[in-house]
Amino acid sequence: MSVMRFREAVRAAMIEEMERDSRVYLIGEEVGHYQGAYKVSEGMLERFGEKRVIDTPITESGFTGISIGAAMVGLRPIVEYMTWNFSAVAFDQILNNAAKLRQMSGGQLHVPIVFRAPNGSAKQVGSQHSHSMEHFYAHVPGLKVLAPATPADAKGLLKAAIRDDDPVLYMESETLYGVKGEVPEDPDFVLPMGVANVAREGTDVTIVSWSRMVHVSLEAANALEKEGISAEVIDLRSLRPLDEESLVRSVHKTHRAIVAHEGWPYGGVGAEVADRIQRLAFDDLDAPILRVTTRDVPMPYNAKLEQYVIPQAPRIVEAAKKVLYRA
Amino acid sequence: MSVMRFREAVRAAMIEEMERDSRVYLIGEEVGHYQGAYKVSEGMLERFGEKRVIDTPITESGFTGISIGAAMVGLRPIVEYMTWNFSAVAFDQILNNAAKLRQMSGGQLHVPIVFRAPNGSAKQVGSQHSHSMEHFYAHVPGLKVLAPATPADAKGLLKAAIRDDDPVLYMESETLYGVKGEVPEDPDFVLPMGVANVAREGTDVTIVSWSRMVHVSLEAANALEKEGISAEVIDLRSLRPLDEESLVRSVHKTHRAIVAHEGWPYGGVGAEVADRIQRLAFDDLDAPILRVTTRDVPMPYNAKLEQYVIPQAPRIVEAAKKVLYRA
Amino acid sequence: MSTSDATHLALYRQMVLIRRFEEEAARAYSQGKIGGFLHLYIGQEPIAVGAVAALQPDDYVITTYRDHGLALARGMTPRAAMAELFGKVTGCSKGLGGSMHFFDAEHHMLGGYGIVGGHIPIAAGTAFASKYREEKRVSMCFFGEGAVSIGDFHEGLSLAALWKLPIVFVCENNEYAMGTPLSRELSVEDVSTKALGYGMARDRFFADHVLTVRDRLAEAIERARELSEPTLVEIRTYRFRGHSMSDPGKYRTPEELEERKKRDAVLRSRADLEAAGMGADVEAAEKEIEDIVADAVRFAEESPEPGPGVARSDNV
Amino acid sequence: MSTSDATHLALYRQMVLIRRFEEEAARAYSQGKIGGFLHLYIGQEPIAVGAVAALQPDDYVITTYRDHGLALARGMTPRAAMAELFGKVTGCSKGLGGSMHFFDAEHHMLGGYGIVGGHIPIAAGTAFASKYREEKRVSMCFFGEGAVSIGDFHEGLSLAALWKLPIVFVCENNEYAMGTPLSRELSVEDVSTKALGYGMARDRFFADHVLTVRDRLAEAIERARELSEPTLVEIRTYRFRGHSMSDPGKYRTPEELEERKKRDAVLRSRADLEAAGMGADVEAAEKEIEDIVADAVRFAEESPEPGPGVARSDNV
Ligand SMILES: Cc1ncc(C[n+]2csc(CCOP(=O)(O)OP(=O)(O)O)c2C)c(N)n1
Ligand SMILES: Cc1ncc(C[n+]2csc(CCOP(=O)(O)OP(=O)(O)O)c2C)c(N)n1
Ligand SMILES: [Mg+2]
Ligand SMILES: [Mg+2]
Repeated sequence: MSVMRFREAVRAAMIEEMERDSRVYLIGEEVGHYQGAYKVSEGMLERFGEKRVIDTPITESGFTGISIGAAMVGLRPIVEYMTWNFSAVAFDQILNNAAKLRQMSGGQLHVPIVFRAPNGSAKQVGSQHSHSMEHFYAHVPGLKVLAPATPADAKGLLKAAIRDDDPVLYMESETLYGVKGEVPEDPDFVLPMGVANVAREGTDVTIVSWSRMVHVSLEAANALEKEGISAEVIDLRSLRPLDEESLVRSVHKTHRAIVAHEGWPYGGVGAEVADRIQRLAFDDLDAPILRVTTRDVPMPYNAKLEQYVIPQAPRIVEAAKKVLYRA
Repeated sequence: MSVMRFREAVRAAMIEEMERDSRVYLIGEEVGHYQGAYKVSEGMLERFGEKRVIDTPITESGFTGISIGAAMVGLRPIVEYMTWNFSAVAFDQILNNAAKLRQMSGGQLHVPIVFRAPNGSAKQVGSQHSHSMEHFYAHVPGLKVLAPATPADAKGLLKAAIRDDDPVLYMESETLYGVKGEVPEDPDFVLPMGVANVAREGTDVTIVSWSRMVHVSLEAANALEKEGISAEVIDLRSLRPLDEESLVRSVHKTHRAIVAHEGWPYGGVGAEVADRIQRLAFDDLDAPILRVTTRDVPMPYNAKLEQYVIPQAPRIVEAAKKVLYRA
Repeated sequence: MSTSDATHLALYRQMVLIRRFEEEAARAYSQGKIGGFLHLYIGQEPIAVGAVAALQPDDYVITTYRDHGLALARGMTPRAAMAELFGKVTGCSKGLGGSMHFFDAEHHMLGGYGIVGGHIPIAAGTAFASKYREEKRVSMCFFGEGAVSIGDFHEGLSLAALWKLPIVFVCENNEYAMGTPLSRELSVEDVSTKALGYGMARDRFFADHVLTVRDRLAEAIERARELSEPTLVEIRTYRFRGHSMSDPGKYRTPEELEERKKRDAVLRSRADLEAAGMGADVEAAEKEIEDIVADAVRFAEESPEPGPGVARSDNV
Repeated sequence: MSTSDATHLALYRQMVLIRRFEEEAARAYSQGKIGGFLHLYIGQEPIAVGAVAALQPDDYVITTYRDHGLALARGMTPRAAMAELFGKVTGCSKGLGGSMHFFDAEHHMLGGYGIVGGHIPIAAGTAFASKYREEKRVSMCFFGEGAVSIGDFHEGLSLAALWKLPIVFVCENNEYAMGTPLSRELSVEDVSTKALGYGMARDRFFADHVLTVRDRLAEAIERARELSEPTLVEIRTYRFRGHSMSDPGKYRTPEELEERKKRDAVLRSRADLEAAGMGADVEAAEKEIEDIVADAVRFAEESPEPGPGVARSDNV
């Protein structure tokens, strides 16, 4: 075990896998000479050279397509978007090519590729730079979507993603990059996809969350504890595949559930989680499932409004009390 | 009242609004000289000339952006995609510009624009041409999303969309274009957005649906009737805004609900509907809400497999029986 | 028979195979045995056939939804091709892809793609991989002139030029994108001029003869293979059928069509071969093709359909 | 003072306003009074100022996230601009937009946009509207050279050329896209050559003097206004600050930066004006600008923040 920051864990996963397999390379805007817009790839150009750490012009659709093509014939690219927001101009490539090639070729081709980037709100970066893109991508069969909350999960899941033979979308968070945690050093520390983690055990209410919001949910759980409410926090880690069993197990115990996530309320991963719980644990539920989400507006720039729009611990606390009929 | 086909109702709405307001025009691939890839705009070039019925090169992002720009300064474009599938290459324009401009300009600008196209499965057009794109777009605040099932609704809602001062996405269906129905002739026949329609009254189970799937749901309701089960079919018509009240009212009566739609099961409009019902009518529910969706795979080309993947009436019947614990 | 005559005969045979295959496909389509979209390549055969003749077997090729010609030229069996159109599990893509999505990994035919322009960066990516692995392998990407205005064309070419990728971009300019004529598609009808802004080599010629196509493309292929530099090649051509089977084709006159059919490169090769005294060989080849195509149709008809398990994306 | 001297003085004053405004913004940013991204225009002032001098007041202008210069040149009040940076409800976009999303509908400044290239078709759309309405109005669209490789650049220019839209595309080539130098961005560093493939008029020059910018752009503007034809203009320039406030700028040497600062067009105009005997006027203008900027900061600090109701998309 060693203590590292989230950004270092991501970097360590990439470096280890690139050392292990020469088909793996990193491509994206400013990943090389600039050392990464958020310094995730710091030092990697020096270590692996321009052949394997590749700076691109601003051509998200182009370098996404190029990477899909390269993956199709045997390379294993890691594609970094400066942020997930910019993947919107590459949406068609991900939807129509990365996700579909295995099936529409009758299994002749497959696309071992990882797309990764910071996701969700940063700080006051405004309307066009604050998207939670997992809600679009998790909808699509043929894609896997991961969203770790801790450095250890970041490393173990990224290694799993890189070793996977199909496209994996991996969501980081600018506001998580500095978070520290213990991380196993075993070069074969690979976590399975589709397995949630109980971030905190509890008995009264289940809070389902992922990525940065796990920490906010834990903050809410602490606050709830002071009021005598024991909250269980489930860190999904993997959004697609989704660990239904962990959800059912937890709700079976608590009888109440909340989904807390960044991103707009309509549809998306949060609605899916709510739907699965009501469908698979209907008889266990003592209250409707509530969701605490980014409010239904484009992200405002003003700092206070931004905080108002993004889910905060007090909103989770309030929702928890509501499902416990203590509001 | 006159009887017309769905495609004619769409055309009539466009023609009437273009007659009424010279700022309204139609733009897209093959809308003019070719008379529309699906003949929706037949005769319109002759009637309005090249200035207002505009053929474009294959540049979905370009002509979407151009139309947003034109709308921003006062025109009122109707943008036709050959099918909604191709909007994926214009995704960023819709997400980041059409949806956001009103808010991010502090209300100085707004974008009166309609995007319309056939959506969902056609017949054996395969993996890249069979998307149900409403599931992506309904997620986004700043967009309205309509999906009518009948010629009358097609006309009344499209007129509403064209008269609206903000972006409206309007979903047609290739397999609906030939459907006939009575359509009011009043040039001011405009339907409100956000109001669902009870397509069939019933007491035992609510089937929520939209667009083409309303007809499949009605087929299922007929089959259920033969087995002594009275199904209510709610035709949402408007996906965003979503008519929660109609859902609650129906479930209050039936205590059981199914959502039947094209598009993949993970997230999307169906999950949102399920989430709203469980949240707003929790105490009314006697069974979990079930969803009948396109199966979780890219669309296969083979005809039988395609039918297997797309929701059919028997699957709805089966789900209805399940929520009635009669399976 | 001289080597070059034998080669020409072989290429003629390929062109006839494509034409007859597609004529039978069109017939099956009108009988309802094939569904969805069916975009025929008839009229454009010298391009795929000439191109493949200039390529090495392990070079990568990739194209649009109008993909039967390239697949067959590249060596896909007519059986696998026809069965795919019929949606059978014996089809090249197990009946999941259909006409627009032919794939033949064994022959490095990396697919037919339905989104205009989307496969252009993908093709560049295959060239990127060859360069990464230091192979002397060339990629060739085919697309219509309708694709030239779309973003992915530009991004694919921009990156290929910047990174000097070993690829040949072949624009099959058949003068129409569906019903839209060149004049309403592009401000400059000479597609090859787009290369100027990328500092990319370019070429431009008519597909009047399969040997012309082969020889001119050979230059671009050599540039890719030896110098690792991309080329944009515009080949002027014409499609004799509608955009797809459902296209009534009202945007062009019968006269125009007849005029262009006179330049049919298949007839041209036939005439050349006959003039070279190979009339009997030509007829033998044609006869053989008839049998092959008939066999393909029979095979497709008799093949089983894929079962539900095949549709699962993790199970193909 | 001659008319032309008076004009030059006015343009100098605009450039100084932008520079001093941004210097104060940078200071406020480091004090934590401004959040998010802040992309400064310092070094590029002659472009926005020269451009606006050549335009009519009701022509449309539109630009990227690096938008303070254009907004101020166009007539946005420094108060509204600074208040926006401070996230105040008195800001041009009510504090919802921030630095990257300045809008001033009254002055036909149609925004600052955060997605590279995305605003290029939008700008073409404003020109489309002018043509549709048969107005003699011109649109001018600004973007960095980093935008030239992206799809929307290509689609916007393709359609503007095909439909002969009254627009001037101004590429502010400051040699870097974030940390990426020209040589790793484009295979042909002369951006204006991209016009060739669209058959579009083009121009290319250095922004060494605000009057050069004005006069050269005037030609393109006239082409748009009188002939309804687009032009691609590449203006070479340099930014004196980092890409945004968080950019350490390690990708260029201090020597390079110092060298380029010697060509600062603001200093150049100042020297010209002094040489023309207007030293006193220059100083008076500078003094006035100090007061205006200080007032803007004070106004921004004292203004109220937007309340939750303002964030609702249907309520702005
Ligand atoms: C992005 C996108 N937009 C629209 C379409 C619909 N479409 C399919 S083929 C076609 C015309 C293409 O013309 P061209 O590129 O010249 O190729 P050709 O069919 O002539 O071979 C169009 C508009 C599509 N498949 N993809
Ligand atoms: C589609 C997209 N990709 C990436 C980014 C991140 N980004 C913002 S500005 C920038 C560099 C732009 O450089 P250039 O166009 O030269 O403009 P400059 O900043 O030099 O004015 C990048 C990569 C973005 N905003 N949009
Ligand atoms: Mg064509
Ligand atoms: Mg730049």
